[in-house]
Amino acid sequence: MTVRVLYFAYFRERAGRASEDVSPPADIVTVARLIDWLKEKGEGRERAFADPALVRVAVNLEYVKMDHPVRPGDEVAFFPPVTGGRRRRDGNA
Amino acid sequence: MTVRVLYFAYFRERAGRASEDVSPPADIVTVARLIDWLKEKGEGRERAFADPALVRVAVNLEYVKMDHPVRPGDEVAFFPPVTGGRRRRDGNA
Amino acid sequence: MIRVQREDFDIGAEMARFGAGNARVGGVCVFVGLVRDMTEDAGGGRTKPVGAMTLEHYPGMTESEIAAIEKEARARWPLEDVLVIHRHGRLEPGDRIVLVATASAHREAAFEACHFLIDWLKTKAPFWKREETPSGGEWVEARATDDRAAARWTKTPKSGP
Amino acid sequence: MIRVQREDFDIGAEMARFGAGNARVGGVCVFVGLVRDMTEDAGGGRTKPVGAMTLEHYPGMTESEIAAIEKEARARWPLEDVLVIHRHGRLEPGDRIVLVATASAHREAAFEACHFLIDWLKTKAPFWKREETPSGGEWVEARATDDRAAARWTKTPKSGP
Repeated sequence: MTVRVLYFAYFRERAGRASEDVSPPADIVTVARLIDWLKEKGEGRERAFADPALVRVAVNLEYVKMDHPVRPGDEVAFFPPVTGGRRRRDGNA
Repeated sequence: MTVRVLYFAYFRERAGRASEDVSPPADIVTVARLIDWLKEKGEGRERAFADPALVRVAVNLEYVKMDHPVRPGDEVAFFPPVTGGRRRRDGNA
Repeated sequence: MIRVQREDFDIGAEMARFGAGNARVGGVCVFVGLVRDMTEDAGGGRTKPVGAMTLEHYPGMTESEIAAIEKEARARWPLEDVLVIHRHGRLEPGDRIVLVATASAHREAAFEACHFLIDWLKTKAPFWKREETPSGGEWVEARATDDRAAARWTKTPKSGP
Repeated sequence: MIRVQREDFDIGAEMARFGAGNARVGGVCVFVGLVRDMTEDAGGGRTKPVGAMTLEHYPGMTESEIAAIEKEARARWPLEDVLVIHRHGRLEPGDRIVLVATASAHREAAFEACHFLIDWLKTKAPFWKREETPSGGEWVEARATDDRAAARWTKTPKSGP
């Protein structure tokens, strides 16, 4: 299957890309499995997903949880908590 | 002494005037006494003050209570509760 | 700044000036009150059509009361700027009556102070509405909901109007 | 109406159109968020000067999230009109970021819905701020106070971001 993956904010910077089309094996059926699979691809992605508490996911433009299914053709976006606020996060960038 | 009396809203209509300069006797020393004295002058003023719960008073541009002193040269204004609201009062006008 | 005036105001022109050049301002809250074409009955909540209305006020006291309310708001919230414009005279449905604007570093302060200002204005500033209705003109009665709205800002029991 | 755009907006022009000709509207509440020139440290509340910032967003999801928030507001309050304009891209201190406007027959509904909309926007709409500081650029961290502000509108415990 092919899944379109998007990265925003410091996820984009850490992953070194804004998007990628990936074809994970058939047993990658949830968001959580997809994250584990992406981390194995290295290239900074494991750093993007380092703190699970700071990972937000949307599938096809809607917020979902980690156990949400991932299906062929889905657009899966990863990003940190949204920031209307002003405090700086230490140590990222 | 001379006191300037102002009437607003339906107080003005009932009293038949927007203002009057009055010279009450020396024993009229509070707002409450002044109201009693004005009511005796008739000419619709007693109707303006008919319901004490609906009488508001300002002396020299500040809200005061009925026991507030009245002194020569004061401006004493009488009016109903202010109406930012929308409900109509029945029976007045 | 406080203005009590017969003429209309231009929200865009006011907002262009308001808080201009002050980069400490993070949030501006504006409330504009307008004349509706319907009014509620004192009892049931039924609505009646309303034509124009006339807003009578007490020149001099109106300004000083609004100034006192502004002073109270500035004491309660950290405000960078406050603007109150209140019209008087004859107004028709759709016409603007009042504008209250607050500017603060924080949006909570801007919202709360703006809400406070309009609630207190409605119950303390000496304005009286006379509505033109199909059956003639009628003075508007003070609204219990306005008193309740203003009362929630009262920290300590106080006497007064 | 919802607009997500790079360019600035004109408050006066927007307000001239907003709720125009609808005499059921008794109150309009507007909130405008601006870029401040100072920011607070995560820990102490000390402030640091801020230069420009860049607001990144998720095109498509931003609009659908804001639409969902507007729908929620309309379900909770009797609103005659809603307008949300949110900018993205590079912004400097004093620049407008967001405008939220609500129109209702009653001022309480206008105030509460406007406040609700901005609180939920700040915690749910997919925007991320990167501030330019003397030490370089830094991504802004989510604010606990924003979460608390949004949480007070939650009627029932719900999962989500």
